[in-house]
Amino acid sequence: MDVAAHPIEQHEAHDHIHPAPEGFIAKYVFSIDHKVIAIQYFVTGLLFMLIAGSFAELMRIQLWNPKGTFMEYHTFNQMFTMHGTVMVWLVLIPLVTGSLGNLVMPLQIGARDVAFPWLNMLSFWLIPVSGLILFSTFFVGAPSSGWTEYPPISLEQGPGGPLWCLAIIVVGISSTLTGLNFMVTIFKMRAPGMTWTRMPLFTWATFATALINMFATVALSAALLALFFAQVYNVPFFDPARGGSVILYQHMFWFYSHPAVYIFILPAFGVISEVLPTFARKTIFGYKMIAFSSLAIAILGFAVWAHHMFPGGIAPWLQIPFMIITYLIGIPTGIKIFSWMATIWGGRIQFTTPMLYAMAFIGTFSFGGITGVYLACVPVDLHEHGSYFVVAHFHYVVAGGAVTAFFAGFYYWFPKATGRLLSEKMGKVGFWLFMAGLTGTFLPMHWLGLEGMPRRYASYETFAKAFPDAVFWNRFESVSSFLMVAAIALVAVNIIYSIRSGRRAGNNPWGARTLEWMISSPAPYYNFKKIPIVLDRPYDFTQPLPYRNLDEVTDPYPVPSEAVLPRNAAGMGV
Amino acid sequence: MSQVAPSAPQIVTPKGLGPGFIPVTIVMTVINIAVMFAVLYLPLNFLLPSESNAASDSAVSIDGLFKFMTVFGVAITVYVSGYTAYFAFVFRRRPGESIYTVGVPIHDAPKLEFWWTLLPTILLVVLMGLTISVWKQIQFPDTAAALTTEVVGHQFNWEFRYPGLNGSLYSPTSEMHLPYGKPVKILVSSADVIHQFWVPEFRLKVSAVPGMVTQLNLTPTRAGRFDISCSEYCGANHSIMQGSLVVESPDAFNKWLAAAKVQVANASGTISLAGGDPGVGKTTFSQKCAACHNAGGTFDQKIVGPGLLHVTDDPAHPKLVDDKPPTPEDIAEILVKGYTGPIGAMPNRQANGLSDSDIANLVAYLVSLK
Amino acid sequence: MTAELLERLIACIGSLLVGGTASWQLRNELPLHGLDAQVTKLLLGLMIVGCVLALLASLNVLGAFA
Amino acid sequence: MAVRSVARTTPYLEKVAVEARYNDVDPVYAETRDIRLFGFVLFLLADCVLFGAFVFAYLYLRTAAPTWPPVVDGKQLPRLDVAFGAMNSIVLFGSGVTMHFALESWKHLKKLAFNFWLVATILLGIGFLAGQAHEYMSAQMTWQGSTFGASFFTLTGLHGFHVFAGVCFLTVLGIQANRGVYTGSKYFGLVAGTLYWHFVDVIWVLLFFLFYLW
Repeated sequence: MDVAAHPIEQHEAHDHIHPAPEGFIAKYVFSIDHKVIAIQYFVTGLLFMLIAGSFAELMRIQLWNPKGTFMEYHTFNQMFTMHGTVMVWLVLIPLVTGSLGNLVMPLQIGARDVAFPWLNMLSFWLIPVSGLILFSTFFVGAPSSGWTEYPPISLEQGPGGPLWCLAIIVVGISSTLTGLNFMVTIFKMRAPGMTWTRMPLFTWATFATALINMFATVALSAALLALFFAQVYNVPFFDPARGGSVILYQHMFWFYSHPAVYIFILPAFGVISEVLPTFARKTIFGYKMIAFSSLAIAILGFAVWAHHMFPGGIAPWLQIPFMIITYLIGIPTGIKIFSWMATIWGGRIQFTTPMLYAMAFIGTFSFGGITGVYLACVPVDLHEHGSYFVVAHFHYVVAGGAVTAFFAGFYYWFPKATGRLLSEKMGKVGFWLFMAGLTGTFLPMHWLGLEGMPRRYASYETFAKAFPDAVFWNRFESVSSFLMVAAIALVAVNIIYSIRSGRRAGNNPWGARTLEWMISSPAPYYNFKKIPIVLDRPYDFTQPLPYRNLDEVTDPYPVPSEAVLPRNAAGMGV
Repeated sequence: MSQVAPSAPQIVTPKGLGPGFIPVTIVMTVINIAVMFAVLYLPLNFLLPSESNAASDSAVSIDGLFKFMTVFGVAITVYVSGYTAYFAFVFRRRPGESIYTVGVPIHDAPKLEFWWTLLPTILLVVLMGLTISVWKQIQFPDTAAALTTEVVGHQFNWEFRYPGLNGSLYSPTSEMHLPYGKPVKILVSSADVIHQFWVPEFRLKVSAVPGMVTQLNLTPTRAGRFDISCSEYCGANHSIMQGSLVVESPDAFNKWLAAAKVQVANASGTISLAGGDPGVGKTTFSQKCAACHNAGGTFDQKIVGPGLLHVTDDPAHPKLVDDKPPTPEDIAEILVKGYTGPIGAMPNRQANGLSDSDIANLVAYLVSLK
Repeated sequence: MTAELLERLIACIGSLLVGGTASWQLRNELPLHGLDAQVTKLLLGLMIVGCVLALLASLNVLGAFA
Repeated sequence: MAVRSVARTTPYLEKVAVEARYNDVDPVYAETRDIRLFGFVLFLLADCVLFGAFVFAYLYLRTAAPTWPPVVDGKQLPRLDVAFGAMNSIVLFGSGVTMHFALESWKHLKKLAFNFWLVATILLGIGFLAGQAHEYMSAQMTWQGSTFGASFFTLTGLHGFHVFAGVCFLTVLGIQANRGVYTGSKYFGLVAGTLYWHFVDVIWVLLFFLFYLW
């Protein structure tokens, strides 16, 4: 390709750069800049995480004593309902897709913003609105029937129920719009030369996520609209006495909510695929397999929903196809995990905080994935469904998978968002605290569930009589869960400390090779003065950078700045 | 970036698969084989209740599937995390190494990728085969059921019905009885919301769905007493919705059934409210109800539940919270069944520990309040 | 003339008219390319199907329940 | 708020821009239009899922019911009035045809014809809504009474809401067009309006078949 003669360079590209907005409100509140919106998502998500996390801690205090006397059963039920709701819709979706996706994806494809910046702002502002609606339910009696809100139990909870529906429909609109926005951005706004197979893997993952966001989330809105009508107007969709079916809701709900877990986990896969090559100083192994397996997971994810309903309500013959498709998801997931292992094989690994999180992810996530195969297996699921085994499984996938990967991405891209590095020391202490907390809290839940402890129990006296060990393990979990609180508190401290006195990052502190590191940190308002030209995939560390037309003079072989390299041999400790 | 870049990065090529790869692999394989033997031959009662002394025929085959998955699941976990940790250690950046050092640029290894796609696929296909055979045995058993029983979920207790018993056999301490050695069919339904009937020792559960009848087919294999829990969230007192199941010899079961028939024939079914003593009721109220209800307050003077001074004569609330007229019988019904609704939840008589005479006394006391 | 007959008559004549015009529009649209034209072709085609359904319904071929 | 330009950033947009320059069209507009068009089509696809979910619910309830229309209080509900439904459908389909003519007129710079066809579309749209109102009033079932009523009123209500939104959308487009917002080469708003209106028609094809003919 004759680069010098590329048509792009014949034009003055800066003629379309708009000046950055002036004034606090336009700059930081109603900003249409994807980088500012990403930070807004992050702050809101972290705030909601503190709230939902404190619900979880209240639950763990309740379960200290098998009699469960710390709070009323009804309050406990509200706690787990709100914990689930807030964590899924107001923490994970804003943090993983909203924050990381918004910050990184446009930079990685060499775009100046997302396709519809104004819509992007709207998507963000719907999140706090939804949060307000959701928390207002505490004044009228918060919903108490679990984050799944199965009718008929969810029909009898007063005004909290419809408000809950409204709040989640608002989040649904927000994430549909985000999905649409990202989809158009990735389809239409990639830098010249960036073909599909030259796209960075995080962008691939964001693309697969956008697909789910767009199509599954609308189905959720429909399900909740139907539930809203049933709650407020007594419409008989879910009333067996008038020909309705309570199972119908579960079909409609899980058609979204199974893909929903892929909304958190696919971007997580993307983060891992970025972090591992950078710190292993080695090209990603099996680029195409990783990229296409994201798509495969997204598409298969639409056809597995009924595995949440095995123990009752669906025809027995229907269990088998859903089981088989669920098993099949194990194959692309396995390919990803093996490819990541092959990526770090033969590298020169630097144990920075993001790398620690990324490597821990391989272990915790594959463990969570394997317990998922147990739950997909119909006969075994007949034992495990609705037990603490399920709780353990999805917390391993969500906390051990999505949140762990989010932290990897957070430590990795924080310098790009703020221009400062986070403290590695606090980061590593936080990492070990988080991992200890994660294991201590969720690992014992596996055997508690297998022994017969059902989930959503405010007290477990009968179970504790049959299995006296249960008291010990529940207390062990309660103590461990506070380690995770400490880890997240440490993240907050780290942010405050580093924003004020963290080390300056420079353009490319990690020596990474994707486009976002080719511009200054924090990224300028217009991202790229000149739109870069992409000649190849970014990941081969033995080749010079495959970019032309960059704004800044860049070392053809990017290297980490000495300052971020760990001093001691292994660097895994502090 | 003050350093001048050398013309190309320095590539470090590992020797073979890495130093110590084979010993590490051997260690992990030994661990896996040990785990395999432990899973297959040691009693797993700490993990699966009464694994070594199975309580139902399905439990044996479901445990078999569980063990199959555990053997391979543990192996995959050990290899994945083990190799990740090993690679991390062996291929770590050495202190003082040039920052231009990079790893070997291997993009693909088609043979390796082929195998790591094929092997999990084969494993999953085998698992599918095993699963389907077990599933078939559970869902469509060969032998016809010798006994059909019914279970009905209520907020918050289980009701058990047996053939030949007119109506239900249903009392606060009621138990489910099953004979061992005979195939039974349990038909499960619900009177209000979704519940889930779970006996962990049987390894089986099924949802009690309003408007539907679901079923469980199994053969209990040994005598014993087991807990039945509700494992689908069903309301405020979900966590105390327990029942117990007694599996006994067919003879003992028949004896129990005959006695139960007599008991049902004799039971009147309703609580006699005549003879309730308001004075005794007041004492009972202060012990069991006063924590949540204010006997001297109007409806809106709540503690947790509404005040009960004008329970029968409040013009603002001419009906009870369940929309029924405030007759003594309907007050008694709330005491028996409890209440869940927009204004909160009240436990039922089992949870509150109310006997028939307690209820009669309480109703007499509440009706006397003006 | 009952109201139903009138309705059927309007539906019958209308569906022929609308279906015919839509088919003519679709034919004019066929050589065009671009995303909007492709989507328009699909939607016009489905609308013609709708006209056929309405025609059959008006003639009591479809939706004729005892 | 202005959408920040994404001029000449992608292989796609580059092609669009080159074609635009060749055809003497503003390249920045051509790119913006390309992006908005793609986004709008995706929006319509997502909207399909909304209807799809409720159609799924309808099919689920219908196949689960022992008889259809279902029995309420011992009486089987009557069928909907097919003749009226067919007539009302033709009103809506006719509005699709007139909307297409409106866009074609605009493309050929015939402003008077455009206004005529657009007003015809809006009137036909209102006519359809009036027909729906009549259908609702004369319906012998209620939203609460049966699953037939629940699905019918929810789905057609949702569709009616879309028609209503479309009528508002087209009215705004008409005002904008007459105020000179659109020109002979820049009229994406009208294209979007036409696509949306066709989409609403096509959704009705499905609903008409499901509720009246099947």
